[in-house]
Amino acid sequence: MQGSVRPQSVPSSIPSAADRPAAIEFVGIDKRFGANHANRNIHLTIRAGSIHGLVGENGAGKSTLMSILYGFYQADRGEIRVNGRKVAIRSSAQAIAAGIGMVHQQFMLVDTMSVLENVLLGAEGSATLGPAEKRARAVLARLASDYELEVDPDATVADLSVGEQQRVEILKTLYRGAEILILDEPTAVLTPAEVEHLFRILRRLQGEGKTVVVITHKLKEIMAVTDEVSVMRKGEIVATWPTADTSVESLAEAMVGRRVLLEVEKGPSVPGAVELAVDHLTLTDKRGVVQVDDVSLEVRAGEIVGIAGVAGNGQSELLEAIAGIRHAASGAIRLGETEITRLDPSEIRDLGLAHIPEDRHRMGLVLPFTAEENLMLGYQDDPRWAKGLLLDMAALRATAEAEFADFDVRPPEPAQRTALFSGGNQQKIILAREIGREPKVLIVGQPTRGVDIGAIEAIHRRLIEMRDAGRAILLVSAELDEIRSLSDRILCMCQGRITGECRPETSEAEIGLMMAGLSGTAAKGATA
Amino acid sequence: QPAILYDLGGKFDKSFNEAAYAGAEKFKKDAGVDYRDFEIQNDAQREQALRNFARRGNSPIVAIGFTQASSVEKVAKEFPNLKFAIVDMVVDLPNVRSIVFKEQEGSYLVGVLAAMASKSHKVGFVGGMDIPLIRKFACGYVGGVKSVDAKAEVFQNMTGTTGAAWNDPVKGGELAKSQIDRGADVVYHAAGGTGLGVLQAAADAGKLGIGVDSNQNHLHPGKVLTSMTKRVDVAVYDAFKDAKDDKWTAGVKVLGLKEGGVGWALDDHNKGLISADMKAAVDKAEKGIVDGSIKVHDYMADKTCPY
Amino acid sequence: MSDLASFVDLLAPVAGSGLRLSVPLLFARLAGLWSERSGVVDIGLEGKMLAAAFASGAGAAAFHSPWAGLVAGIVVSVALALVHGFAAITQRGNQIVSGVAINFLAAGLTVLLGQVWYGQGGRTPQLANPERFLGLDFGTLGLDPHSPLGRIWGDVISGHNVLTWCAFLAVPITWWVLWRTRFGLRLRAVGDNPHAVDTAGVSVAALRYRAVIVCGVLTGFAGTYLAVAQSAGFVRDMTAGKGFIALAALVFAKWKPLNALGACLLFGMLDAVAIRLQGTPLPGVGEVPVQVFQALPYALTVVLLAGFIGRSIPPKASGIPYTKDR
Amino acid sequence: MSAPHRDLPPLVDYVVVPFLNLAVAFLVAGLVVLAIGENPLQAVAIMLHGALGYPEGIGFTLYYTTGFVFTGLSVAVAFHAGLFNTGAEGQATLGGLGVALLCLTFDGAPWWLVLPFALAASALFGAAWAFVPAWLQARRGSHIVITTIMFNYLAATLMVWLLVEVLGQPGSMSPETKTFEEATRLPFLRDFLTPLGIDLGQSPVNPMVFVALAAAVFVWLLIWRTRFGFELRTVGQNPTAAVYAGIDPGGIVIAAMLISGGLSGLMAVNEVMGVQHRLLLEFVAGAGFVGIAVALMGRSHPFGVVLSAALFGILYQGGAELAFEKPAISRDMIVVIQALVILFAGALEHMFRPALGRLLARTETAGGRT
Ligand SMILES: Nc1ncnc2c1ncn2[C@@H]1O[C@H](COP(=O)(O)OP(=O)(O)OP(=O)(O)O)[C@@H](O)[C@H]1O
Ligand SMILES: Nc1ncnc2c1ncn2[C@@H]1O[C@H](COP(=O)(O)OP(=O)(O)OP(=O)(O)O)[C@@H](O)[C@H]1O
Ligand SMILES: [Mg+2]
Ligand SMILES: [Mg+2]
Repeated sequence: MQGSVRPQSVPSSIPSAADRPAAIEFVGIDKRFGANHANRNIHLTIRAGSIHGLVGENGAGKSTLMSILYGFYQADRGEIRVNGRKVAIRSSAQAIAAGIGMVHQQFMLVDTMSVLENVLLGAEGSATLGPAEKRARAVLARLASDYELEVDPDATVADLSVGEQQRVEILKTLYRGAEILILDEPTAVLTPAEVEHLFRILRRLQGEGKTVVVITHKLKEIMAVTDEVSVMRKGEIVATWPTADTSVESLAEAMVGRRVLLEVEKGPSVPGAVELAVDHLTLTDKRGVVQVDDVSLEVRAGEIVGIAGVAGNGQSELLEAIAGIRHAASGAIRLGETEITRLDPSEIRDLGLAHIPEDRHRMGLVLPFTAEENLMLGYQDDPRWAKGLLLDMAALRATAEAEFADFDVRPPEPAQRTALFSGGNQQKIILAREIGREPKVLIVGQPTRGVDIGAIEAIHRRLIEMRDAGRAILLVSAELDEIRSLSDRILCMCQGRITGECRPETSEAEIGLMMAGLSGTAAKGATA
Repeated sequence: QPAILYDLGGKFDKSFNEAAYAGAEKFKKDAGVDYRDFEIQNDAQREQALRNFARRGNSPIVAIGFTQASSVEKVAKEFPNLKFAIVDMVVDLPNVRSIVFKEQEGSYLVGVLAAMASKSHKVGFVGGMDIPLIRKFACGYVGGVKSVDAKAEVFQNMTGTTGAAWNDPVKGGELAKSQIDRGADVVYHAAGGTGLGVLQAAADAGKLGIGVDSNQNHLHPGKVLTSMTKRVDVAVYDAFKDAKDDKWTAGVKVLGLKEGGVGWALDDHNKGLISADMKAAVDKAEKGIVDGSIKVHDYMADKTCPY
Repeated sequence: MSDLASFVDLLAPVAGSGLRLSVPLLFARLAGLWSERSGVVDIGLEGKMLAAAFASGAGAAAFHSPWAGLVAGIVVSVALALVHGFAAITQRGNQIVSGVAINFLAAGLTVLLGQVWYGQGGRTPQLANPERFLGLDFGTLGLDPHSPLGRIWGDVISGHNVLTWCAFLAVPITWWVLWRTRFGLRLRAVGDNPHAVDTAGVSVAALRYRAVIVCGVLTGFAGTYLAVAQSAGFVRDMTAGKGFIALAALVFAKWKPLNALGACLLFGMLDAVAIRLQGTPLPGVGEVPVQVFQALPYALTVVLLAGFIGRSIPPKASGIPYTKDR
Repeated sequence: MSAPHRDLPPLVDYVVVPFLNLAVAFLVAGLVVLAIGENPLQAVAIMLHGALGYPEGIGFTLYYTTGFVFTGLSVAVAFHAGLFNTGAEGQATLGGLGVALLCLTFDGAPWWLVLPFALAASALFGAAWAFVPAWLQARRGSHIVITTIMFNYLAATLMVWLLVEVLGQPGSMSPETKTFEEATRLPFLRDFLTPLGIDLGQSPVNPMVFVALAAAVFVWLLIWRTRFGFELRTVGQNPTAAVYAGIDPGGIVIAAMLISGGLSGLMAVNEVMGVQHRLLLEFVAGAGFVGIAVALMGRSHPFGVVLSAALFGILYQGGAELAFEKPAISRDMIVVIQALVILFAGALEHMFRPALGRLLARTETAGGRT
């Protein structure tokens, strides 16, 4: 099995792209971070005018390699050739000058500034901003119409949706005249519609003769948009294939080094009593804008109810209201028989509700804490370690060791700082915390965002196990695939309202319509 | 070997610590005997420094400032064979000489001069911190002013509430300007380093300032009406000298006008400002105070100022 | 009319005094704004101001020119700013510790050097008028100096020295540079998200160094104003906490130059009002302890903060040393 | 570039690096001393001897350390909650008022009876002074740095008024209360130790030094071993996560500031009941601000705070001795030396790490080859 994936010795074996010249060549790139060997003797050719995919587990070294290309890190050894010429890239400025643009995993935008200012930053062209802004406006207008990259140049970045922010990032690189575009996990935070939009943009860029490198964990996307794909594992390039010659399964196997179960295996659900009931719930923000509008739903023991919807349509707020972080303007929430509408998060938790928040860095974890400390976040009153006034750290350590083994958190070191764990493992820590307590009801937001395929598999398996053990699960995800493969029932949400309910077999197109707030009643009627 | 311990303001505070320093320096020059000194940084060092001096056998040990009282009391008890002196406070021990001044008398005299020099019938006073000692200065001054011009207005301001108040010439200047804006044309200060700003502001505005402690007339010739002198220098000098000449006496020494402990300064820098009338009036007041016909109220007596 | 006249009589000097008191705050506040906008927190404003005051006092005395004083003040203040920059930017040290160190260093060195050089307990020699920045008299403009307009002109507007005008000019200049130039754009960006600046191919360190230098120049002005314009020489600890008040006011102003001007004038005016009211009996209450008025500016600041300012959010990256990794 | 400092072995990290930093600080200070015409080596010797060389000096060092431990802990606790408490000075001042009022009320009662109440009173007064800024921060979002600074000034103003108008002794020049009765004063450690043959001289170190150590242990327990401490650190590191975890950040902010203010307040027991035996103006003498440096240098860890408080104690006591011994070296020189220590051991602490890392790597590979 292990040997079944063999790295094909590169360029000549790819007939379709062979005639294209190389835009970028990595020759023997090597990079260490202290003891960590992030990139090992990388040889990789990226063809001009192609869309090249780069896949690999969390920590495989993808971002590092691209950051070296972008001048953010310096390679310890090896050289980089751009368009056949050896270049020394010691800073991002030199990369930009060489025609390379990068959209980072974490957006590099200044939140408090306008789109225009962000685009201008570093590429102003003149000492005062007046003429520069005028020029930039014109260029932005042209780029917007050429590539479907519409954003209001005067909007403040903080007010934009994630998809729009990404458009700003792409605009930044194009404004600088990038011919080679690197996108690091561009789709991790996008809705399906936004992903479609992004792919259209990428193809159009390719049509203009630009070269694109895309890093992603979503193998389907690789299949959908790339011409060639390279797989990294533990710092090495283990394979480069023309996309047409490969499949999702073989990519996954090459990444993880073993076979990966891509389909979620689950039996039929056996719904029991109603464990979570939301009754005509309405939420407003500080300014009185309605965020969740008269939502009613029920989740029964032993079922997973998925909420599909484009991010920002009230799902986050709904979850936060159930968890007690926000308080309802009207309506009621019940957990089993108990009304929890006015309770605070710790009281609700005590009643048996667990909450996996959608943003692990902002809400789910305290990154500077040790992993074991995060294991008690929200459960600091748990009698397992809350002994009198003091905390029993030994008990916590023991629990952490057991849970980390159970959930396969790597490395299994409870005393390590949480920030040092990869995203997937951080997510597993949250899972261990929230599931480990055998809650009656579990509400879950974006459980696999930015997580590699191996970890996704594990997380999905856990959620199904929970369901089969008779827990009630409410799942919010922007990944339609995830919703469809995990849920027993699907609710669609749009502008704070439930716009329809359907079964997981419903076609993607139909769900998409409901997510857009169209044909909701019809769909509801159909599934009722 | 004699020793001197300055208060928190430090050796060069342009005020009484500096006067003490001047006295000690004069003694060094005259007698050819060196002395030791120390500037404390915080309250705990008072006792520590006094004891350090005492252990080395320094005598007399002169402590400047009322804040030293309790430390002097303690250390003087521990070293009954050494001689101690304290300025501005009374410590009742057989080996301690306590030197206190009648600041109110000197202030009264400069008040008389201020009132006569003022054309606007408004004069000012700027103090450092609102503490009894400074109120004593202020009260005597008001008495002097009112004795000449019963209807005159006296503006009083205090600089601040922390030690910084003694070293804030900017605020001092601003306080003086504010008084000048209200019509004051003579401003007297009892505010240490802050007073430099007061005198500067008065000079800048073409008004008159009055110096304090040492003779500050030279700072702005022709712009400093006079200075209320408080002869801490003489007190220190005498303490050192008495000890050297075996004429040391313990007990309370009250230095007023009569004893030459306080007074007003007349020199080349301000003689153009003091008219014959003024000179006559202030001489008369001085005589009155010395012979007891004029009683200058001491704020400390009852913590009130009747003027 | 006479009501108006007496009202102006009362207020004009207070306003003038408030203006004078706000000048060093304004310089220091703008200095802090430059530094913190670039992401370098500076609680060493106090120390730099103090060092500049000393250097300018010494410089003006040595070369008999206030301008020499200004140059000396700026040079010394920039030198200290670079020490802070080295610690904060290159060495990625704790910026607050570095600021504290600079405050101590300035407090000690000024007096030490002053004592060694001049033997006056750390004071610099007293400056004669030609060695100082004196008020510029613009005449009366033909206004009757006792009319309300004349008083406003005379007490509030006229008679300020050149540094005062510099301070008020520095506000629009700061605004213009920060919001309307390339340098300003990058500087604001580096204070909010240095990663964005780095990936845009611009050096984070170079930007921050430049901001820190501007900060040094402005504290140089502030110190010079204290020693060579408002007073006639340096006195130990003469900044008396203005650097800290300036920082407070910076928060008050939410790191914006025009707000800073407002906050500054407000602080200056509060101080001036407190000075003016000291020792004045209050109607209905009678004589009030001076401490009540001395506490007034501080108490009012707290009240204003509680009631009207709301949350003030600093530049996101300020105080955090920049490293490429997370 | 990306990994600024190679991870160093603990011995190097915690011993060699700080030692190097201190050495450089003293080297630069030595240059200044040299410039003044004194012998720097002798100066260092005097300083170290003055601070650590004989029992009385140690006593003084401990006395200074005691105060700094309290204010340092105070600042550190607030730091852990994400708050920058610049008001330790004012809180300690008010703490002093609390102790003084208590001691004056029960003047003459034995100290061991008064002490527990004095501790409580000082902590209570200090906490009360921290309450308003804390409440304003928690509920109105007013910036705590400013409000606590303002409260320092307010405390100073209040003290002047109280000591001049209310508590001051009639007929006395000094704005200070009367001195407490002998019985009510804290004993000095020297009173216990002299019979045992240990001569602490006249040093003012008193039982509060133990209270300070206990406070450090208490803070350590509180921060790392209690639920409350966990919640406090959560609020400090990630307020959003705190809300998620069911913690009320506002409540924690207030509680943290009350504890912080209380710790500052305790500092006053050392000064007022232990050393000065009366309340006087500005008895805190900057210890509140030193506390900020102490907390930062101690990385806000209680034991780090104790160590850096001891360093400052040494600087204060050794500095005083040095200034006393060498008239040319004034108290301002001492301030300069303190500044250099803070600069090199605090702000520039990383300066030698990269070089040491390379050196170690080289010796390791060299060692590997042989
Ligand atoms: N700044 C850094 N300092 C130290 N080590 C680093 C740094 N950045 C990355 N690494 C190491 O390099 C390895 C590769 O990291 P990289 O971010 O390139 O992985 P990746 O493939 O992009 O993972 P992901 O899919 O999670 O984005 C990691 O295992 C990590 O240990
Ligand atoms: N600064 C760092 N120092 C040391 N190790 C690091 C550092 N950053 C990351 N790592 C290591 O890198 C590995 C994962 O890399 P990385 O951080 O890129 O994953 P990630 O970005 O969190 O995943 P995601 O794709 O969810 O964002 C982890 O095992 C972690 O130990
Ligand atoms: Mg990653
Ligand atoms: Mg990555």
